[in-house]
Amino acid sequence: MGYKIVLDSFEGPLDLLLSLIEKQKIDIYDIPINVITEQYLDYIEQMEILNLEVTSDFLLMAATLLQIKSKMLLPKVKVEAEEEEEEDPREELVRRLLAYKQFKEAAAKLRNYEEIGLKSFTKPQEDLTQFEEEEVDLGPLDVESLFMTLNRILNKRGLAVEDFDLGAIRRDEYSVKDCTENILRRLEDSRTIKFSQLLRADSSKNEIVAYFLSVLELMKAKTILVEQEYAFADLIIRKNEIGANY
Amino acid sequence: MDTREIKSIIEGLLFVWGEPLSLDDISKILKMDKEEVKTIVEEMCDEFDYDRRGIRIVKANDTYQFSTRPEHYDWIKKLNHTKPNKSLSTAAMETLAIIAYRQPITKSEIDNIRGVKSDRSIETLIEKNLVKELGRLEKIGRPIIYGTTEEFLRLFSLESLEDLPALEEMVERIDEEFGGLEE
Amino acid sequence: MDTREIKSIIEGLLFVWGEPLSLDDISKILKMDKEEVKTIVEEMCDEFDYDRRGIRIVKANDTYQFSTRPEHYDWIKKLNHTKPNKSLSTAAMETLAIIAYRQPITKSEIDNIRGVKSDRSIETLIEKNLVKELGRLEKIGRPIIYGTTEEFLRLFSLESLEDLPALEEMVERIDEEFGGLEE
Repeated sequence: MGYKIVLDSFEGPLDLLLSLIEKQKIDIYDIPINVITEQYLDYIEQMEILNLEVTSDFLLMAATLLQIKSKMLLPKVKVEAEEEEEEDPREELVRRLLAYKQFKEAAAKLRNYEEIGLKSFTKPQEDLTQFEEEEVDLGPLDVESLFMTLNRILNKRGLAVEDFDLGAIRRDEYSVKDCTENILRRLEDSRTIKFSQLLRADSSKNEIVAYFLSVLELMKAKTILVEQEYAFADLIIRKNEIGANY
Repeated sequence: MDTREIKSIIEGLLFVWGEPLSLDDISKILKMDKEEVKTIVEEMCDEFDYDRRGIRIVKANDTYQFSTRPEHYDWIKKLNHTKPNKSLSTAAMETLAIIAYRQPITKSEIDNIRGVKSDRSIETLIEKNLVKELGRLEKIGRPIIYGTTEEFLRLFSLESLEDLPALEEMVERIDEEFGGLEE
Repeated sequence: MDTREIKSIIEGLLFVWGEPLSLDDISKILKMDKEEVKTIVEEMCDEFDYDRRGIRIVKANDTYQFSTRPEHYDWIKKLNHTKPNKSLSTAAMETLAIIAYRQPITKSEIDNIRGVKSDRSIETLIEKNLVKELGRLEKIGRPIIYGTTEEFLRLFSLESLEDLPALEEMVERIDEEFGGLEE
């Protein structure tokens, strides 16, 4: 039934009242409260007949209307001069109706704006990670955050702090095995190398020691021959072409 | 740099950023005075409209964002790339109108004006990022106060809250009308 | 529809689509002949270039895509800069922490500890002068070894590397302070 849809379409009691007033072209500033109250109660009855949920808001308004109606019936009481003038019992209701009407109309206008807005599309942001890490402005940094970070990695990767021992790693990096392999590889490329060529200006003590031990090992294995022109001179390393049994 | 080049760079920035980009950010990137940049961007907005470009610049509170033209909606929806946006329910729209014009406003004030509870509508509006909590009022119950977002301005194509359509001036008349009732 | 309007619609389509859009698709949407559309899009490409627009149209195999101008790269990458709170990325910070503690260290060792590639992070750290190459390790591949710089000490307010708090202590302290918070 079409009626139900109409019934259903009110946003609340104020909306319903406004519609009743507008339908009958009643002056909102002079509401015939008897007529309107009757129609309003009729409507509520209809809702109940149709099993529509009548919310407390609608019932509260019904009570308000009945109260105004009864106040209008009372003879005007003379008030004492210093007291405020008596209010029209309808005034508060009219005020509310007008305020509501105002926003209902504003909502209708905004609906047009919305319609336009919903018809335009934006685009997602481009992937900005391509620029990341390049434009970093570094202020003072916090040592604590550095360690928090490290701690997080260790936890995440299941590494123990002991595995992260500084000295162990350094020894590892300059193992005699690595150094030995390196010396042999370098001897593939050139007949002789100087010990100093194995090192860099900032070579650590560990590294120097590792290379020296390698040289000794290789000499022992007769893989290389080492010469020294004079004491403290550079060691000249060459491959031992005959006795190689490394 | 000539103005044309600046406009070209701003076009690139707005394109890549996609989201609303503030005048502040543009000025910082270009290392230019804000007022100067503002003049240029406003000029761009007009040019985009005048040239009937397929992209328009949506302004809101000194932010700028590229978007397609509403009048091309029927063409663009053929790309089938996004679900059409849903419009607000009447209840939500009423609530939004009240918040927009009366912000900052509490829920009970909204309820009073509408004559019904507005909890659900407010929730929807917050979900859609059209309304946000502004804080709490320092009075009994410390009620939350609400206001509209920048996204609201953008969706409704308003540069600022001042661009809201004028309310019908009816409330003012009340006092006149009722003033005469009492003798 | 006049050509101008068609161009405007195509601009909207390319803007929203983002990915390469084929001539076929554009023609279907516009219900126009492919050759005709092609002529119009080619014209647009030229106009975008001629007008020194911030967006250009990249053509490939009868597809078209919007992109920024390569010559604006330096401006556009600053968009990343506008993000608040921009410090070192987590990746860079992780890499830096590992290098600080385990220097001299090779990239593959860093990768192993982090479980991900660290090339970009190391690059960034070198660019920011927090990390430097110490030399090469004389083993297969002659990997570069890395260590921290003076600048690193300065930014972290350390007098020397020995001032780095002991890792064991740190872990204990974190456990105390954050107890249950850390998973």
